[in-house]
Amino acid sequence: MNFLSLFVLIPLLMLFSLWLAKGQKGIRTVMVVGSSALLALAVALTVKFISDRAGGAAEEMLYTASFVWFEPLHISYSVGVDGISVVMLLLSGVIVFTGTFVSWDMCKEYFLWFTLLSMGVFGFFISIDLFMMFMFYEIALIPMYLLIGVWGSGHKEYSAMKLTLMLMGASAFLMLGIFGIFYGAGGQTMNVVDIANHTGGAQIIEFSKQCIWFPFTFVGFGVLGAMFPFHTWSPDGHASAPTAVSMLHAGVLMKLGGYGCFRVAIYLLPEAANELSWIFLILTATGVVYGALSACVQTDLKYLNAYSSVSHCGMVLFAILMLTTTASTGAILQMLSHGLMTALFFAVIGMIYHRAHTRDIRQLNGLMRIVPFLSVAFAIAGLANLGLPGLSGFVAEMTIFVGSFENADTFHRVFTIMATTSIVVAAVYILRMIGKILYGVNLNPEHAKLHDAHWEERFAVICLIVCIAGIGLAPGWLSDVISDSVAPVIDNVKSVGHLLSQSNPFK
Amino acid sequence: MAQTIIFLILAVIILGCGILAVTTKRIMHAATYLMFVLFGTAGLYFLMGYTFLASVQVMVYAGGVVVLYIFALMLTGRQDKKDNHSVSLAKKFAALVATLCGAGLFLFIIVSHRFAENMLTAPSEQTTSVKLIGQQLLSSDKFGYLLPFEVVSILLLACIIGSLIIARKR
Amino acid sequence: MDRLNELINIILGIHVDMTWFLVLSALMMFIGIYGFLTRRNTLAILISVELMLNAADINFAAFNRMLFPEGQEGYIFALFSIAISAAETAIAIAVMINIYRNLKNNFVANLDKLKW
Amino acid sequence: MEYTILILLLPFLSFLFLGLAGKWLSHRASGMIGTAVLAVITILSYCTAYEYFTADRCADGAYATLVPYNMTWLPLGNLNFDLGILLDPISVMMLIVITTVSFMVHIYSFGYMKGERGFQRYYAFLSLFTMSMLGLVVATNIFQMYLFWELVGVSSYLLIGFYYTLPAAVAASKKAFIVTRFADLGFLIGILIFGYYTGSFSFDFVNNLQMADGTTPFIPCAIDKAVAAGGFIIPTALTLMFIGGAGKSAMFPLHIWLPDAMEGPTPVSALIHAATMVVAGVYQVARLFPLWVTYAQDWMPVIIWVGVFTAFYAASVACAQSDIKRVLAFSTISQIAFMMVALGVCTEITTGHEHEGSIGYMASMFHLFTHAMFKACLFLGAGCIIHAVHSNEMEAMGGLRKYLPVTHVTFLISCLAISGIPFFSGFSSKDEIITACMAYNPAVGYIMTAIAAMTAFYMFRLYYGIFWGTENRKLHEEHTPHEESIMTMPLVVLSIITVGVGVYTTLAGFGMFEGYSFGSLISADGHDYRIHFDTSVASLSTVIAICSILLATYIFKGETQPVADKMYAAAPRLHCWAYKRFYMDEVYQFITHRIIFAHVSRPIAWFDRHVIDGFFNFLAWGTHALSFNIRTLQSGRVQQYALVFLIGVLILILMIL
Repeated sequence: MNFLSLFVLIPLLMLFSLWLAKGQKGIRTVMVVGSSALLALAVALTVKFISDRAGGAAEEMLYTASFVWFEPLHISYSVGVDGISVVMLLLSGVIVFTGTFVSWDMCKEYFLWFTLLSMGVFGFFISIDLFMMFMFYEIALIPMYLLIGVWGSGHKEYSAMKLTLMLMGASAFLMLGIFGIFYGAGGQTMNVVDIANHTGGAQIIEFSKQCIWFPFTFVGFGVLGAMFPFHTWSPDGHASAPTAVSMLHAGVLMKLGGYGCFRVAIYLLPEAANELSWIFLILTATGVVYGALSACVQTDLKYLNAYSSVSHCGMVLFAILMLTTTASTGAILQMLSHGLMTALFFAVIGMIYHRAHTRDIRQLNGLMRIVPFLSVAFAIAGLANLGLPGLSGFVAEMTIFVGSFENADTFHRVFTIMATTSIVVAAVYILRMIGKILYGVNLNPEHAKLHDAHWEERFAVICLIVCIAGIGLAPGWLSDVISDSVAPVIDNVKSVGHLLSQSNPFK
Repeated sequence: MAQTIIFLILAVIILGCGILAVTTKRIMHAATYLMFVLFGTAGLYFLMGYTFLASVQVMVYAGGVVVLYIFALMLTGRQDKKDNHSVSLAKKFAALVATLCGAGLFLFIIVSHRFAENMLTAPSEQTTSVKLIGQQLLSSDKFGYLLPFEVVSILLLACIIGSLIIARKR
Repeated sequence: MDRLNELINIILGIHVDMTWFLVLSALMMFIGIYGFLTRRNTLAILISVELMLNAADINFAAFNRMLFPEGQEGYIFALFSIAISAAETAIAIAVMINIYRNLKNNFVANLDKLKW
Repeated sequence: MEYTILILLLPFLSFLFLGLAGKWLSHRASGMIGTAVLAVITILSYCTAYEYFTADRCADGAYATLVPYNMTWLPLGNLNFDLGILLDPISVMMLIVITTVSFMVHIYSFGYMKGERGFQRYYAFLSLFTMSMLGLVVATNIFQMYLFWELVGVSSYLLIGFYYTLPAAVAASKKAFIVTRFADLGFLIGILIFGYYTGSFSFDFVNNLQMADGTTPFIPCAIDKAVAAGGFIIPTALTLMFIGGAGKSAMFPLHIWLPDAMEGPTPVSALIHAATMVVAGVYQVARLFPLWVTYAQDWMPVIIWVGVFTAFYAASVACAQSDIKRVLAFSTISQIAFMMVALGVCTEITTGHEHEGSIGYMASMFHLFTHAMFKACLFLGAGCIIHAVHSNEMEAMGGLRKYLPVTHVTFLISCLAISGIPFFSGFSSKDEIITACMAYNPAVGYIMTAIAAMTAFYMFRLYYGIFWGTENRKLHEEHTPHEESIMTMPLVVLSIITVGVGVYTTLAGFGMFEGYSFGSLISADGHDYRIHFDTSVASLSTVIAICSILLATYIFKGETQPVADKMYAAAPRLHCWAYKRFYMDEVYQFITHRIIFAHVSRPIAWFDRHVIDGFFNFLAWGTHALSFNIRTLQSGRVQQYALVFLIGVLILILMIL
């Protein structure tokens, strides 16, 4: 058994132990041990990956293993990682670890679903078989319904239903896309690497077929990545979800979208990516600005952050569609950075909501004096969100912009400049929010005696801040790891065609 | 000739009583008409020379089933025996149209196929002895029906038990 | 007189053939169907069902008798069919008695608990 | 000179330490730590400056540009995002300016911020600011400049909003950040364009820099490639970057944040909003100056006219303000505009007496230096005054010379300096600027002279309003104003610098002795360039300045001010407009709240909730409605099923037929 499978086995073991665990203490022990093990595994994998790459391991995917699972459909349990999956696994490890601490007081059933969700996420990132990816994707989706529907707040049933239905609708598209790719490539293998390199019995997918399946795959994953105009599940879902679920969802699950778009849509359908990227580029660039502008007038903290996520995740897809190595590296960095900072944001918002029982910006004032720790964390999350140098957001955004500028035609320039305006709008909504809720004087006597964060909350928040600042201060190694793995994909795309497609009327 | 006349008589009985059975208001009358239909059917079996089948028909249907109906009617007695809360005229009309269309379609199919060459011969020309039937029912060879026979036996047993359980008073 | 003779000859020339039985059973079948669709009392509906069953039995017998006189399949099938319909009637009537106990009538319109 | 890296690292560590551990430190200890670190880096900066300026010049007589440290921080495809230290005359000068003023402010804050809640936080932010500003000036490449540019923006935001319980401070901090951020968008796009076409972000435009070990630190910059790709590319990029600089340096119409930024603590205003951060725009233009002058000469009038208009606008607004910090803020805007104009009128890079066009660069940097000193002194003086009377308004002042003697003297020296009176530092630098303007175009020269006269007028209006004029006796008797030595000490130091530099450069400029002057250290191409005043320009500006001062004396000195009252009465609208800063804030307010928020954001939010979300809800609703309707097929009525079944069978048969 390949050691990558531990990423799936540990959550399985955790599920089993949770089932047996008695009392809050037992549950917490299981969760802390399990999530620490996952985090440690992710860190170990990262270190090993970097040292192996430095030692000359040049394959596209390292540590691959494959076991035939269902022969007639050529489904096999195939695992393997490249730099992108490694950083995504690291991100997931951090978020699951901190999420455990944030949901400290939750009950056993909650943690069961939470762990199942983590298993789906980890499984997705280690899989290199289309079907396995799809399966883990579904495993990650379903717990979300229960987590929001049962432990959420507000219109939780509505939001849970909406989120699940929209994501399920997307996965229907996705399934069509995946089967289209599978049969388009000759129906001999589901292995991503084989299909991309036309090995293992896979053929080159015909151009016309690519153009059919690209939109299916891209939209299928794009919905999860909050692509405009399929993003509306995100504000409602995040607003209703319990804190740690918001974290995990925005922090990791939404990244499945971006990762999938890159790994499946762009990697396997390069010609169609060249040809059709312009349509999605318009959508995502619109989404970037649109999300930011919508965030400006939100009054609910979670809605605000959700729209900000729409903007930032739009930036991820936008950068992927630029089809340059630098921009795609930036996209992965942005996923990482957005995952961490939005998790921090949701964590802090959740903690504030838990105390003040409101998320309405108009009803919160002067929190800085009352809950200084949370307020500072909130401010740091906000500053990371608006791209302050030294925190992760800046690195990702700058990489994306520089990468996007590598496409010298007017069409891409115009949309790049459009996307850059979002950083100004981000400043507007973040500072407006910080100014309203942290600064000023508290006017609500009920809020005057709120207690500041507990130790486990502090621990989670500090972990996230350290990660954010770490990436922000020393992004070089991450960028190297990512761009090494992004380059083959983009080269693949570049080798088959030119970005300015015939179908683009704006070129 | 005689066959024709007998067939026609039986057909008239069957169809007439059948129509009456489904249109009469009183259910007791309907059961009675059904009995005539069943007798008519038995007559047809006789006409075909299937005497054993005909007698089974008379015994089981006319003797068993219809009696069962009458008992059931009596047991569910206090309601008025009429089925006069009948369905609306429109529904009746729709049913009639559907039925007529169906019947027309079937008749068209039947007539347009060449069944007419198969004449009915005299009953005496084709007799199936009870002995043969018995052998076939209990044989396990080719053309033996032991398995269905046993299955039906079990079915009947289950049916007896089921009826008892379902109908018993709690 | 000739005409009468001619007519008698024609009538004498008519023989009962396969079609007659089939037409009869088809009509019987559709009478049953009509009854099934229009009656409201469950017993009356059951009566219609018996009509349809009998129509089918006639067909079994007729096909056997006229197309494969040497075989016994239709014959025996009709026998089984009679047995099964007897069983079915017994059960159905037991169910109806039970329904009657609960609902105090036997109208099929009241038996719509199995909807959506 | 590897120790220069400490100049950046130490304040950063101090920021981290004070920020994280400040909670457990006493006010005094945290203040001491911050100040001590700053003292160390001040000394380091002076050492650097000494070592740099005394080192041998290059063969061609120019100061060498050194890169003691450079690392690739983030690889960006073919480009690199480097962090490093670049030493050339202007960055070394900026090191001195920043560390000096910052050190003074650190000391001063002991007195000014005494007992304030969040004292540790204040020193942490000051350290952060100092680090960012130093990082900005020593940037080896334009992206590093942008990075620290954003960081100074955020430290400015944090410091303006230091009194975060006051709504005005919160609003001002937000405004400062958003306005500059908006301008930075231009900067960023300019950087992207520049980086894409030249293939490098580095400031080494001619690719002749070497590290100490002889390696080339940067990816070579291919300016000619960019020029070949289109003549407009470099000017466009530069102009976009200038927008960023204009935002940071509060050029019209992006100046609106600066007056509001005065809501911050006064030492912060002195450090950030007078001496250092606001001149970042000027510094940026100066840094990119070789490109401007070589490739974008035709676009330089943009800088000039934006500068001229801003100088005039700010000076006229300053004449009508009653809040002393606001007066100083507008005066800052006006003076920075002088520096911008000076850069704009500089038409050649080769220095020498036969190249008159090259004075501007040197004049601008010189003014930057002198202005930083005297403006910091003015702001710190204003801080003393505010500390003494607990108000920013001139109404609460008047006649303060009795109570605050040291402040009075230092304030007067700084006012004389900014007015351009000989033997004070402002004279030398401003005179150079006007000379440069005259050389470029006499019209610009005369306009700038007039604005200089306005400067003298409003500064002395301020001076008389504070120290003479109508005294608010009631307030002063209630609470006698006094000054503290820890706060006056920096004032004295800064005014000594002002006078010292003034006397030295004035004498040198008039040819009293042949020695080093400012131009020897800093000039457009790094060559030694001795300042010599153009007598006509110098005398004209001096006379005009003295006239303005006399006019201000006449109007504002007395206990009662009949002339001033009459003037207000004569042109109430003008005064009101000037007082309201010509309603520029209202215009912005209108654009952001009434147009962007009300007519863009809100409709988008509505659209999202109702149209896009509505569409998906409609899908869900439609599915539900459809199911609701077709469920009646499942009626539970056996006969209905039978009918449907029959019809179905018939249809099937028909189809088979």
